[in-house]
Amino acid sequence: MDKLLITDAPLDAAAIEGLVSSRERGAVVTFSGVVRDREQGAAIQAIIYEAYESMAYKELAKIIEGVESETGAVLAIHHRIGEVPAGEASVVVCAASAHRPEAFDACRAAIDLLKVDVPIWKASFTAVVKSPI
Amino acid sequence: MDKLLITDAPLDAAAIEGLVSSRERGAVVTFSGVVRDREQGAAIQAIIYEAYESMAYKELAKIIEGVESETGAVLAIHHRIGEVPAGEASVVVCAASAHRPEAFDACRAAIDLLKVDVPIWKASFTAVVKSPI
Amino acid sequence: MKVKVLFFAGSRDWVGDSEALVELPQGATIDSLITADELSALAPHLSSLRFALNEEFSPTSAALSDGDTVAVIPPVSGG
Amino acid sequence: MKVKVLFFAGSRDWVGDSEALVELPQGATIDSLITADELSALAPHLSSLRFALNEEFSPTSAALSDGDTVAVIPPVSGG
Repeated sequence: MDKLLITDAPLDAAAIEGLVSSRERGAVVTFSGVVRDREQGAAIQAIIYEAYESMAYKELAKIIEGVESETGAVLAIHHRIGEVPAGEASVVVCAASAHRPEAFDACRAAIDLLKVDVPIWKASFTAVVKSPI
Repeated sequence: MDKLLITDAPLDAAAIEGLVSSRERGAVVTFSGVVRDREQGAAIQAIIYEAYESMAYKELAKIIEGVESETGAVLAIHHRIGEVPAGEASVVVCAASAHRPEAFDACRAAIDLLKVDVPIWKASFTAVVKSPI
Repeated sequence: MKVKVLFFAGSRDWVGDSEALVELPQGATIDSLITADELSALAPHLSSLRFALNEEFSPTSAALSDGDTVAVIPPVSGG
Repeated sequence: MKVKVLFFAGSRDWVGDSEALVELPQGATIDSLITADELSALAPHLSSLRFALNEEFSPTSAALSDGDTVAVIPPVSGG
């Protein structure tokens, strides 16, 4: 599994942590963005994410490279696209370092940059629909 | 499983995240402290942690209560004691919130406070020993 | 020269298509591309849009070449 | 009155025991407890030690009562 992945499959935070943690990097900080069951005040069942995938890979690679060289931490970023049901993770960012300040800083910087510069969008929502019976 | 636990069993970060994340709290930040294979320059196989357990529970409960009321995030803290092999987690701190700044702040504040005020110690190390053959 | 334009998210809805092939004079920039008929539906939204030239964010003053790909990038909302 | 003293981590090694029962005069404080024979091995390390009275961190000026538990807390290293 690659440190950088855009996939329509469910994300496995433990597996992503395994890509960056090691016996030398004892501080591991993981951010998971989980789809909430409300958006803009309305109940939803899922968010459908779309990506400009080739460019999103390039932007994510720049974030990883920049943040790793700034902090010394090692990063993995996986983003799910397509339909992501409420309660499941749309993104997992994991940073590992020998000491915890660098791991926290790297994880936070990476997700902050992702939210600004990576061409991925919440394309639409699927609403909660009551079944007829 | 309780949000606050001191245990001699291996820690399961995914299960601990499950204690605090929810469909309303979409930002989940997890810190795992993994035992490194070197301490003070020497190769080690494991760290043996000891706790003043009754007081450690009280101090951890104060940290959770204080940080939750300051940030609005929900926290879980599990600390392993006894022998923790290199490569395994000695502590997992998980914070969940509707938005990510509060989750990052809560997770970081909790581990910072834990390292100052919770009566748990690295009691000793077990060294790497070469087998005779 | 011909430039391929990709529309994502809201911009695809406004334009009603996910891509367009636009004929431009030599020396055209992204600024001139924006005035093409095929992109006229973007006009009310220009202040919120960014553009990528061959998969890199680019200022609208960037000069275009035949075969370039320009993507219209509405405010992103990943994460 | 009698006070129970618990020794953890390094303090247990210095004292050579994990706990002690110390007889003290009425009105004794943690400061007076520290001068008891049973705790004399801690003297070189006092500047780095904290004390807990009945499982709460406590200033050394705290007055003790019969049946109290005082814990000697070397610098913690959990996490």
